[in-house]
Amino acid sequence: MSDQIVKPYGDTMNDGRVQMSFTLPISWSEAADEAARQLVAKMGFEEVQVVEGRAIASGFSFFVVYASTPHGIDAAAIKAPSAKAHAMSMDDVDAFVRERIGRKVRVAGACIGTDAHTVGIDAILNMKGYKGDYGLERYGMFETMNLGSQIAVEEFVRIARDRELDALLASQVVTQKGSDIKNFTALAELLEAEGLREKVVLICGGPRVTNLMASELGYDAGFGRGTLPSEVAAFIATSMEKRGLR
Amino acid sequence: MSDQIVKPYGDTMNDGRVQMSFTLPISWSEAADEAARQLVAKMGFEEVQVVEGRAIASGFSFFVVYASTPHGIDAAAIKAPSAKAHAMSMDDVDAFVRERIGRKVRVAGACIGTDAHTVGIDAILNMKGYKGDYGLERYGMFETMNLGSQIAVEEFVRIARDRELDALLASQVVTQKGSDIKNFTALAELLEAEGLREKVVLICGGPRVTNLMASELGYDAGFGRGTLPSEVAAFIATSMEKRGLR
Amino acid sequence: MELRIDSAAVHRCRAMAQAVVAPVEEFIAAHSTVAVERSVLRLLGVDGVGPDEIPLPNYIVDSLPIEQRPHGIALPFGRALAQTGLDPAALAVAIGEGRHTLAEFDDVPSEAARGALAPFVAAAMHRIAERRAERDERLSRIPQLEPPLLYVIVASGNIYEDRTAAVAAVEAGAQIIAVIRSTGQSLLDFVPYGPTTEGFGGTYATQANFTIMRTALDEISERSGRYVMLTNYASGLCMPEIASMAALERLDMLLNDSMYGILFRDINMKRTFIDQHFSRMLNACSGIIINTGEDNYLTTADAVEQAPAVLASQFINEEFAHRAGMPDAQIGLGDAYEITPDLQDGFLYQVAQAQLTRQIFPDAPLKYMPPTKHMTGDIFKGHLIDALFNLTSVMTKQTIHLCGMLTEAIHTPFLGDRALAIDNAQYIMNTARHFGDEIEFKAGGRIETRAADVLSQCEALLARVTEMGLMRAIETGVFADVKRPADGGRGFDGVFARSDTYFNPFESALRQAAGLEAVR
Amino acid sequence: MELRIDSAAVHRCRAMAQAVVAPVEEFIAAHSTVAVERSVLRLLGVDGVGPDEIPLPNYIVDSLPIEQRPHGIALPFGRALAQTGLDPAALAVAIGEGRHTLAEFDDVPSEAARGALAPFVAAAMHRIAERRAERDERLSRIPQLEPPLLYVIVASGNIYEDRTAAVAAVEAGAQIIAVIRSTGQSLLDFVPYGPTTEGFGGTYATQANFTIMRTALDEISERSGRYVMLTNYASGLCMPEIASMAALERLDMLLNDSMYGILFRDINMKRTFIDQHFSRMLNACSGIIINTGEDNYLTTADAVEQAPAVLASQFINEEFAHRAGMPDAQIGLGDAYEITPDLQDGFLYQVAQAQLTRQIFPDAPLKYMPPTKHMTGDIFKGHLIDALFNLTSVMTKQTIHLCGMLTEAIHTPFLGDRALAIDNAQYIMNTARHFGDEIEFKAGGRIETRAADVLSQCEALLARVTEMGLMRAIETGVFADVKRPADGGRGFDGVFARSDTYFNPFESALRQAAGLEAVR
Ligand code: B12
Ligand code: B12
Ligand SMILES: Cc1ncc(COP(=O)(O)O)c(C=O)c1O
Ligand SMILES: Cc1ncc(COP(=O)(O)O)c(C=O)c1O
Repeated sequence: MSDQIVKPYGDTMNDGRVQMSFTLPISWSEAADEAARQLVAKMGFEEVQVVEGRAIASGFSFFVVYASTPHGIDAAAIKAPSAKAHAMSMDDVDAFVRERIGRKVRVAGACIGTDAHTVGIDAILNMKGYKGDYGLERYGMFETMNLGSQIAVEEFVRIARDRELDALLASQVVTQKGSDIKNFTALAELLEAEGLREKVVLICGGPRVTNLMASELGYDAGFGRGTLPSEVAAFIATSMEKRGLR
Repeated sequence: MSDQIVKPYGDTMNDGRVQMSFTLPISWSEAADEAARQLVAKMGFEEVQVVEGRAIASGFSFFVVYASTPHGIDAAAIKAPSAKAHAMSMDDVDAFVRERIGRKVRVAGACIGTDAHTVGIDAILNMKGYKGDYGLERYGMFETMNLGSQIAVEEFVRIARDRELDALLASQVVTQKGSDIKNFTALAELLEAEGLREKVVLICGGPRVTNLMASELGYDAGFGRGTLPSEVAAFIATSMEKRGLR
Repeated sequence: MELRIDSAAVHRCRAMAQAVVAPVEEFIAAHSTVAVERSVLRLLGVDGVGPDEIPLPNYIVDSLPIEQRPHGIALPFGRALAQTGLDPAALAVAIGEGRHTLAEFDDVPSEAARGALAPFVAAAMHRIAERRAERDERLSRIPQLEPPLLYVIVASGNIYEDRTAAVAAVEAGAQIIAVIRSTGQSLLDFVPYGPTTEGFGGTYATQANFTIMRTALDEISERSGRYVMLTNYASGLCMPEIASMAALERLDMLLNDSMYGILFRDINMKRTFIDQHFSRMLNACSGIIINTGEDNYLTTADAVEQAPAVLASQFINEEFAHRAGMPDAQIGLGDAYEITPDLQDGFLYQVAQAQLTRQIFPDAPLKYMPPTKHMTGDIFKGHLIDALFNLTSVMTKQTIHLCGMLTEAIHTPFLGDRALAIDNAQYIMNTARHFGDEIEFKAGGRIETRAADVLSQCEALLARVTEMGLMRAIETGVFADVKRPADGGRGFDGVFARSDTYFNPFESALRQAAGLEAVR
Repeated sequence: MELRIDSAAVHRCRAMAQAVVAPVEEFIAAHSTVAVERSVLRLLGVDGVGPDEIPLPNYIVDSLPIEQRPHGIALPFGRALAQTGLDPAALAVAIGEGRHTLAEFDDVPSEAARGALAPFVAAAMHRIAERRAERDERLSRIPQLEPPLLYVIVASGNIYEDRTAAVAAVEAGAQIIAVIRSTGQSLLDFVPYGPTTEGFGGTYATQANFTIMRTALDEISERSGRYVMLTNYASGLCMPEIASMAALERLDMLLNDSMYGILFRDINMKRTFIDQHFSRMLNACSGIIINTGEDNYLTTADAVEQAPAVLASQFINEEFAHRAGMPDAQIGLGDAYEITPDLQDGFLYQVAQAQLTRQIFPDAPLKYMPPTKHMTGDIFKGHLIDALFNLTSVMTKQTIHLCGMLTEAIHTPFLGDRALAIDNAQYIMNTARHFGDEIEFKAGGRIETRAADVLSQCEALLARVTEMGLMRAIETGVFADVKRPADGGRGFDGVFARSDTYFNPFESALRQAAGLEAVR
């Protein structure tokens, strides 16, 4: 094993210890504990310890297991650059836009599809901002629209065309049955089909979003949990400059 | 998949959902989350969601993951009979011994090896008992010795011979570095070597003990967490009767 | 454990809530909505779907020419009953199949219509009373455990998986089961029909689904020797219809708020006020406990700042409920444990708020909602926040206790999550059972001061609302920073002014049952 | 948040503890042990190992003919110093290598021996004072955060993995690090030597390991801007030796109990009493806070029943400590959160006990141990029990707070477990920081009644002990139901009566430093 490969760490390098819990649809008995042990062994774990097993309802048992995985990962080789690379304050961003773009940037954000979780996108857009970091509405060089919740992608694209948006911010919080991926993909494809994709900075966000996933979906950036407005603003500004969107 | 095969149950039959947590010896970044995701995928899980990832120290990150396992287990086929099968009260056991054995049963218990965790074996032996269930010392038809802690297996076997014990109760609570298995095995082998194995009921116990493991180690029974004294007494009495140890 | 609170201020707040609600009630008395009318049909016995799967109550109300709406659906339907001799269910099917139209019977005298309706109205009222009596009988035979009553949600989208989950939760110790509705049902202007297995983040509220769950819960109630309550949502565009279905299916609780739909679902305010009133009269009569939605102020905005708005809304909800004939014992006012876990002494603030609510509404079965907004993927931390919520609840003697899930930020609850959540509540509430009885608050300390601040800010807020009037206050964004125009939002087209001959037989029956004065 | 307690009863308990300890102190003054003598050598500068890896202090003390032991090791060693002109370290090596024996120097006059010892005694006392001053300087420059001080253990068996774990824990917020010792070290009648990487359930306490950890913690203290304390165990057969090593390596705390070894390790009681006394004089002088072991009563027997024994032991430990010249600020009396989680109102009992201890020993840096016995493989439940322990600690203002691990029933802590444990404590102690300041106990309620019961039962227990004498009481099983004969148990052969010419230069120096009267 190369020394770049890392394994889970319990109390000793490379011990591979992992904690697990799950429910099985079987009644509890000592045999159920053994079933849990064999199941985890089948998953490829070693030194499996079923440390808790008990009935939580008739026909259902709950287990807590500790076990060692033989697998490791070359963490250093993983490429997943963050969209948050550029740390800039609100004033820095405004100055940057003023100098390098030379005009106000037009941004709109929305919860797309049937998603009504606006708190996250509001945190990015509203004056008040998030954790002491002002939202985009407060930026002197941004013209910010908050379209709110349950915005169909068609509607969002129409607004992008009508208002000549520079940046689109799409939020998805509900992820059940892959609805987030579906909606994000639909937005990117429709923009492409309408010939608008090259003209805008396309950004997605939400608690389960990663920048890597965003780029796989054809977005310029993706922002996950704990995002601050200034991180998004900095990305928009630098990316417009880089792509010559003036 | 046969319908005997069960998989972990999140909120729908066969969804295979499992919760995991572990530490990786790497600094946190979005790439670390991705490393965790890929690692869990390498373990063979599907629909991997890294729901929490954060630095817990320089060079260490902690993750919480939900994922689906494709593996299932035929729980009904698992044979792991419990040693607790015979439910008898103290009075039942005493009556049983009086009638079927016809004399007092000689029992000794000990924490073997360097283990000093006597609370568990005391719970089985002491008058007072455990969770309202009296200990073996209180049984009219048992002659009970509590040898205490850190008893070498040689010592235990010597006492078994000298006192003509009918049943040996060995306890192991510390399991680090497999010390429990080592000590249990040594006891079973020494009894065999001394020609005593056939003459005694050999029982082990401790929080990580299972009856299955006990039988693999050549014990008559193994008792795990939550054992009550009467369960052990019932096993000793019925097993002596079955084996004709009179 | 009592806070010294300014009871004169509480008194003033109640008086202001009365002043706020009185003009709205006048407005309500002069109007009705399509949902109220559909609910009348449902109570008469109309159910099922007609052409294009349109529920018959919708089909029939929509078939009424718009200029006839102001008189209400009861008289036209009663005319048809009188003339055809059919019972309401059969008549509805006949209309759905095009075999009759309401217009055919325009000439039948009102008196005949009223006469034809009377036995069905009486039957419905009798049925409601029966179901209520049935609940009382069960509750006295297999009573629930002491509050806080553990309440969990099921939300798989499939009523049969929900049933499995509900039974498992009851075995683990749950005393109340809520079936979360599918996303967006609150915006449907009809109630779906039949058992459903495909919902999104929840399961459709249908009468068939109510029956399936009620049956399963009755069965497990008997097995476990404790009555298990069933909860659903009389919120959104079908408040009164769901309230009538719930009455007939013996649900025990309904989410039902006088302003939630307006603020958080952009439903027209007039529609909401009218609908909540009729639905609450029904709930009052059915013995159903309502759960109000003040927790939503705390999840959408800062919980420390929104505390006065929560209290103000509780006063308003209380007043609306009283005016619908609802006794305090059925008014489950909402609150939630939503202050950020990072705030120093946040726990003290939560205790202050919970105890304040407890003392101001001593007879209300308070509904205490768990931490949600600040829950993260760190399930271990989340379990702790839930533990302090559980502690606060038992200390301050909350009544209806929604168990927090350690996976709140991740997915709708797994079966195992629910078991851990119930374990958490049971452990904390047992080990600290009488803690609240054994302590007192330091006079003028942080906890009392916080409670006093919340109360006085609430008073100021209510004063502003009294001055402007409730509708205007909502228009200007006084609540939750949300502005809603009086004639905007969804469902406004279903609101209409009553004519002089408007007739709703259940209105009078319900008012009478509740001991309220007759309208006009 | 004050309990109304019977201060006269507290007064009587203290008086009884004095009466119990006084005769034991007389016994101590007339005896010494091999461990005390080895400790004298260590303080003089003897270290390292001789033949068969036997530590030189052991080798030299054991080389003294048994009939000479009553005079102590100092004079014979001093004679050799005087005659050889070597320093203690070099002399010890020479003896170890067989180049000298103590017997060679029998004729050297005592005065010369005393003279030769004096500068090394002074140097040792100076060194101890210096290390203490160094701690004071660091603490004033980079002070710790407010108590409860978060304390975690490291226990990998390998001092280098322990170091990694310790640094990680400090980064997460730990203020005190304890290196748990390898199983069975307490029963070794010598202190292992050098850095060690193979321990069992813990890491050997050696001077080299102390240095490695102290260096790492000093470094991270500077980086994090808070002084981090280091803890080990002066328990077992080498109490005084570990206390001297700890003084020299600037440890900040030591587990050290006047009865723990007797009851829970079957170490001879006389040996223990003598050893604890000398080790405590050293600790007093080094500014080291001791941690007593009352928590062990609660893990081995029922926690509700053992509460009075815990309190009695605290009084006795306090009295022993005072007689070793230890100020209250260094007496870290032990207690633990060990009541079964299934007991209704168990939390109230825990609060009662913790607050009672806090009030009776207002200046002691109380050491509060986490739940262990009732922790199970259900880590989720375990995390909650730890949370209520954390809450009790911050409410009752405990000082030294051992963080409970959610994996207590499973393995010695993983790095991630420690992070979760610290998170737990930080969350609870921040969100409920001033909760204890804001509440009062109801007079005569469950909490006060429990506290009063514990105190009165403790008084009864101490009365029994006073009557019998401490040694007899232990023989008859008054404490923890464990019976130990006065002349049984391990290490009894290392106890001896002092002759009239017994000399221990550190005893006088330490007594003087502590302002105690000279012996005899
Ligand atoms: C508040 C809340 C609600 C409120 C929403 C109010 C509102 N106006 O937003 C109400 C009560 C209305 C609600 C309703 C529902 N909810 Co909800 N809700 C939550 C809750 C508790 C908090 C979400 C939140 O506000 N987080 C705080 C914000 C600040 O965090 P955030 O969204 O992650 O945003 C940050 C980043 O992600 C990022 N970000 C987010 N978007 C974007 C976009 C861009 C462009 C960028 C750059 C960054 C960015 O920046 C933000 C700041 O850092 C979560 C549980 C939880 N703790 O997460 C459940 C949760 C999200 N809800 C859930 C569900 C199922 C529902 C319902 C379907 C339930 C139902 N059947 O009624 C409905 C659906 C409504 C709908 N149509 O979407 C589930 C989703 C499950 C899943 N994974 O799919 C959750 C996880 C709860 C649960 N365990 O069941 N909910
Ligand atoms: C109390 C305790 C101690 C006490 C023991 C006092 C005593 N006289 O027993 C003291 C403080 C002395 C102690 C010391 C140590 N302990 Co310890 N201790 C515990 C603790 C907290 C509780 C154990 C207990 O009493 N459980 C209650 C009893 C009733 O349960 P039980 O033992 O499972 O017994 C039941 C069944 O298993 C069964 N059973 C048990 N034995 C037998 C035998 C038979 C024949 C039968 C039929 C049934 C049976 O019946 C019982 C009743 O149902 C556990 C953590 C935990 N919560 O489990 C750690 C724990 C066991 N200790 C541990 C360690 C590492 C140590 C030390 C090495 C620490 C150190 N470096 O000093 C020392 C080692 C001492 C030694 N030489 O063994 C680890 C073990 C890790 C591992 N898996 O190997 C644990 C898990 C803590 C931890 N997380 O680090 N410990
Ligand atoms: C009063 C009330 N109704 C309904 C709901 C559920 O949301 P929906 O509007 O999607 O039915 C809530 C949720 O918080 C609520 O508080
Ligand atoms: C005072 C004291 N010393 C020592 C120990 C550690 O055990 P050991 O005797 O194995 O060193 C404890 C543990 O609880 C203790 O309380």
